[in-house]
Amino acid sequence: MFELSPEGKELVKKELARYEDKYSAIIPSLYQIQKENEGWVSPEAVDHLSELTGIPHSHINEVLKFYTMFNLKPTGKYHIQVCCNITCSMFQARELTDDLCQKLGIKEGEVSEDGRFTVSRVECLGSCDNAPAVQVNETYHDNMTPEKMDTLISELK
Amino acid sequence: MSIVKKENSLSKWYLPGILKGLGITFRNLIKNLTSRDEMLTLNYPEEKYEYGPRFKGNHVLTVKKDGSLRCTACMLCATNCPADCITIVAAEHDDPSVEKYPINYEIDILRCVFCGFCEEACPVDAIRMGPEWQVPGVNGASFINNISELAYRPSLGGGIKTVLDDEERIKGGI
Amino acid sequence: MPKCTVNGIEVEVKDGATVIEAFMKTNESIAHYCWHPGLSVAGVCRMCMVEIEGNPRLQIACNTPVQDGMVVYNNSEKVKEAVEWTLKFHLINHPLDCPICDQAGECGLQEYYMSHGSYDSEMAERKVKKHKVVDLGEKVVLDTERCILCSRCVRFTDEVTKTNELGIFNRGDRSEIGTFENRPLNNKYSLNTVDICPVGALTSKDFRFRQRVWFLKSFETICQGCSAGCNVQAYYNENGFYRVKPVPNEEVNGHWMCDEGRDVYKFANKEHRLVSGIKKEDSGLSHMAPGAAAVQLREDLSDTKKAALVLTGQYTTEEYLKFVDSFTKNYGNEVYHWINNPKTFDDFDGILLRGDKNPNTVGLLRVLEGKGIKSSWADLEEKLNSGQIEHLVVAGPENLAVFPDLEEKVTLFGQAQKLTVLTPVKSKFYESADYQIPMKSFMEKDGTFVNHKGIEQKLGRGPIVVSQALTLLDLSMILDGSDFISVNSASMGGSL
Amino acid sequence: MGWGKIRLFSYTNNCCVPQLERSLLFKNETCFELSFNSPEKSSGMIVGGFLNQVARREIIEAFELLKGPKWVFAYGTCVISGGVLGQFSDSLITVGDILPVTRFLPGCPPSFDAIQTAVSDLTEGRRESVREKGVLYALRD
Amino acid sequence: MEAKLLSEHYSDDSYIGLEGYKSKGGYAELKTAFKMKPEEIIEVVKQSGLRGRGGAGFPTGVKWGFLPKNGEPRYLLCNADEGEPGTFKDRVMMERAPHQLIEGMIISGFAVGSHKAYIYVRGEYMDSVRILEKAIQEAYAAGYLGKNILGSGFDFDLDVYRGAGAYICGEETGMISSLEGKKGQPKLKPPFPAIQGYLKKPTIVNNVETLAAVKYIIRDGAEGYRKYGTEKSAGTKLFSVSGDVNKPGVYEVPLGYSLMDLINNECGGMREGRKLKAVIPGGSSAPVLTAEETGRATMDYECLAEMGSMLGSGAVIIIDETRCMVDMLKVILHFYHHESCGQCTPCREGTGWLEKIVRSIVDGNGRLQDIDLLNRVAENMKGRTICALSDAAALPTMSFIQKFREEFEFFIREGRSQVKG
Repeated sequence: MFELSPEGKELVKKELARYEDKYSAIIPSLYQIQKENEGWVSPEAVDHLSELTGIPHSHINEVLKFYTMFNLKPTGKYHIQVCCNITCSMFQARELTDDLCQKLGIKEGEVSEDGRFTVSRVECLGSCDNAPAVQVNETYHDNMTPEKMDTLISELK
Repeated sequence: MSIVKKENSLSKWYLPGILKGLGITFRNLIKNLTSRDEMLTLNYPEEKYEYGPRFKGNHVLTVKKDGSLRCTACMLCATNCPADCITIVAAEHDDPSVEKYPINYEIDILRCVFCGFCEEACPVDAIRMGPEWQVPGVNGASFINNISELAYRPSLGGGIKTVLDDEERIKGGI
Repeated sequence: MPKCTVNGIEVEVKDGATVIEAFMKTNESIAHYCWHPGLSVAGVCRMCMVEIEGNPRLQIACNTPVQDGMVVYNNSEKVKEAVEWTLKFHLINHPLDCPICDQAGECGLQEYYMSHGSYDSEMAERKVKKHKVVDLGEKVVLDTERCILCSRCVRFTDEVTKTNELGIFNRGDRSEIGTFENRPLNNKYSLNTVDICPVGALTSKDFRFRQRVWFLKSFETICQGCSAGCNVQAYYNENGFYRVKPVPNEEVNGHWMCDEGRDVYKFANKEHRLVSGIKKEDSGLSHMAPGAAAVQLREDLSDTKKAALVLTGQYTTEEYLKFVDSFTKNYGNEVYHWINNPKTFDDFDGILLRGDKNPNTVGLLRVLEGKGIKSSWADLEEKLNSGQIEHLVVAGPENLAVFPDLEEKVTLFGQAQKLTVLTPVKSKFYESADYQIPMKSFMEKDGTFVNHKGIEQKLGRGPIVVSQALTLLDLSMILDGSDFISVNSASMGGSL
Repeated sequence: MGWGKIRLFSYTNNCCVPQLERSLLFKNETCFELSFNSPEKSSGMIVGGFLNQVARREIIEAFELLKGPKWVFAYGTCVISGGVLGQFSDSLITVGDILPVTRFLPGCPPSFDAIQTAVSDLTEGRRESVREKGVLYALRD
Repeated sequence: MEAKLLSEHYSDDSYIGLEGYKSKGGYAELKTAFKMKPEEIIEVVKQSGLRGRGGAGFPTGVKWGFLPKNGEPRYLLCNADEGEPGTFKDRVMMERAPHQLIEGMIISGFAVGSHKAYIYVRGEYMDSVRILEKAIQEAYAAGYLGKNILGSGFDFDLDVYRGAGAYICGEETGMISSLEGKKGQPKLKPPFPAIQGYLKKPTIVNNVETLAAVKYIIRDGAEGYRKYGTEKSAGTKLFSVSGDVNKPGVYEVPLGYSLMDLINNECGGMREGRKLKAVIPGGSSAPVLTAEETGRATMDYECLAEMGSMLGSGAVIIIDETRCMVDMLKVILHFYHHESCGQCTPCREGTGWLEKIVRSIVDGNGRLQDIDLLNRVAENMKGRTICALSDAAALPTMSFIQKFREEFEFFIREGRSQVKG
């Protein structure tokens, strides 16, 4: 059974009080659960959050499955999100993801054997001037080329 | 309708009419004797009369590749039948991709007029009118054909496979 | 009270009403899926497009408030093409399930396809595949591929039952209706979602694959499950009754109906019914025609002095009037009212379900007051224990599901020397009774039920399942001495 | 001609009339021949087409006049169970109600081979192969 | 020529902190604004002809005018959910000049009489959220936020709300539903947000750049602001230029500035001197312009509207000879199919259908009638839904087909792209 850490519960209480409508606290608390539950939100977590906040289960589940930044499957330690939108795909972002997946030997969305990496394609990250843009967990990496991607993979332990 | 008789000399005489008639008879006699295969008459029990390809005989319930009935119990044939002789009881199939199948499909042969409306109404080519003519039965013989009779009777050899099948339909994205 | 012209027809609607309500007032047809008179406006199916004079863009009728003097029409070319294309968008990912779908025959997509469809689907690509046969709860099955995401069921569980079990998960054309894992759709009104679902996505397990809709005929009557008196539509064909659906009626039940009421038809079917009159003789039970059993009951009753009558609230007011009248005339006014669940008698679950499970209790109490009979249940029990009652006539209930304590009540009644049970339904507890007389079910007779609010509602008469069964009217005629049942009172209409 | 052929008195209505007569056409050794006006000389009868009031009276009279084993063949659905026309009449009389039928020939019209096998089974004394099969009625509750 | 109004100090880092910002004229306009009456500020903004910079281009003054005049509490929301592909001006502004946005919001809040405001930032911009929260702490500490600001009796609370990755939350009512904790699905719009928006209260939603520009309108006055830009579309605009140019980035130019100059002067001309093929002037929902149209296009609302395109969020994507337009349309349609919120049927099914048709063309089994089928599907998707996402998917499709039809026909006939690259 998933259980939020005490500070996690504290944060959720603060969020509940912070907005006029308690439903607005769903997204911040889901972010907190995702941080504490190795990068994904499990159904038990939704159960737990529903008891904690009193919001009906189906409503939390609706919000969880609507937004793309909440992962429904366990992800690796580093979640490599490659933008494949207009400008980035003009600069071979899609080919970059294909050979990255080949190198790590996984398909998109899967976790590599050593549990470090998950590769996924995302929409525009708002950094088209230095395309192709890659976001790893929270930091942006710009003008990615296959070589720069290799060095990045080797650095991230 | 009145027939206008031609008033000419030939018809008054008796002999020419007879000779004309006998002429036709002998011509046919010689024709039949010389070319026997063109004769229309079948010597019946040996040479049987073959029915046309569209002959509407006993019903056949087609089967899928795995031998289960192609029919999904949608009752369209029972609705379209003018003689109201098809009764179907549907049941839930445990494989979700099949979902509904007939647990009991009966055609009352005594009521059926073999018009083929059910064959036209069926959306999935599950029922067809086979080539066998209807076997007569004694009073009291059960004329109500059920699934084992319609789909798996000995003459069908384990069920007639249907051309249209689910895998191709689903692969085709319909 | 703003006025507007709809397709050339002048309509007046109340303030704040939307254009679609104006359309509903006229008998102009307007295509709509997500709008439902009993629910809030979602405006997502985009079928109810109308053209408003002075507005170049098509507007949706369900959300546009009516302004005075507004000219609206939905039979112009532009609107026809818009509705045709919106229906095409509904259908491109819709599975070819009509042969196995229970809703075929009354499906919203089929109806509008016939009037608005374009008949040549240009969709050559692969359809989106989703979950089939999803088990939503004890009573409802879901098929997310057929679902057109009109969100009626989600709004129902949010607004009417306020239990919000249902939600639309994922996004775009991968969205699916569903419940959270361990929260099935099990509230007391879950089958209403099956009625309001315009397509075959939600189907009821009880009716699943049992009969095709176009083989059923229907008639309107009053539900007999409890004293709320909901108006219902019962569906039947030559094999009996198949299902019951609610009929909208503003003051009584709005658009909804509870799930227990939907099993009421089962007691009217032949397998539950008592078909012939039974008389207990020393040589065992002898079966006879109901009329003959009634005549023998009359002779039996004529030489008793202390006879009592127990009535439940399950019969119509006319029957009570006539029967109580003839009974008290002949056998003294010992009439008692059998309340099956005194503890939970007047609780109310906030929407429709009432504690009092008899449809005509108020009618019965009115008749008893009219006759000036005041009798409490206690002195019946006291009389029974002391054995003063020679012959007890019990007008038994029809809906056995709501009389759980039937067994000990019958043993209580057994203490009278002679016991007669008038019951539409057969039950093994009645074997000990001297006479069992089959009665007509509420589906087979006319009459009025008076619901808890005192509203009198007429029963509709459906097919007769047991043609010779009596009603209390016939029984009172027999008790008054006549041997032949007059034709006009009892079995009118074609029998099965 | 007609040695060894059973003579059947044929009484047919509506569309079965041409069907029955023409089914004998161009066939050499059929095991029966039809007579249309002398039931007393024929040993069995074949009844077809929808039975109206007149037909009911006449086939009973014809049946009494038959000699020999008095076989009755019910030819076609209309006479067996009313077929398409009988569905709407509520005073439906079928041949089974008024005559003891020896063989039912289902079909609309039954094929000639059916009559041939029915008659030849009877004349050559073969026992008709009754179809043995259980009748599966699984009525749901 | 590059008119530096908002982006004057983006290059120097001290502008991010409160001190650096105040040293360069920060929060000065706050005092002048508090001296004026709220109606005056709205009047000045209306006179200045400032139009929404987020994408719709609706005159800001008029939008503020819709608010009901009663004293009912109302909300001011800043739409920083920059989901439009090709747009990154808000990110640069929030990371380089957070206080500019905060001051703009305080002035706007004072003008519309709102005491509670949220900045809805998209989930991916973690650094912008951190920088904004730090700047808000500084503003609260310095007394520019909270109760009785600078003794003017006006109290104003500001908060940052982090979104979770949905392009649809860029739409006005989509963002309001997301803020209310529901799925970010747009609301039905006879009750417009100005009358009934966030928590059923009157709400004003403006883009980051619009709110920041209010500060400079107060500083220079309506005529001062009208100096830049044309008669109908006044003021300057931040353009996020990307694609096949030598120096992609954010450039602030007055409206009415010619597109060719923007490419050749500010952005250093085409990459490797290749020939220009097409330009997407206003983000992915703007219809594309051919090379010839780009020559005579000037960057303002009216001129682009005449050419059948739109200014939108000002994201200029330059496409050169070596790019294949069919593949480009496939990427755009995949984006809209993935981001459609699934509420309304024409958009939910239509975007999926469009993408599948173009993908079947790219996979080589396209049919010749697919091209006008694409056109008819797009035609019948447009204008039939609650929000404008179906138009944003339909308009580019129709423009791609109308202007690059032979490339689609070549692809269907040959089964490969006309462009070798």
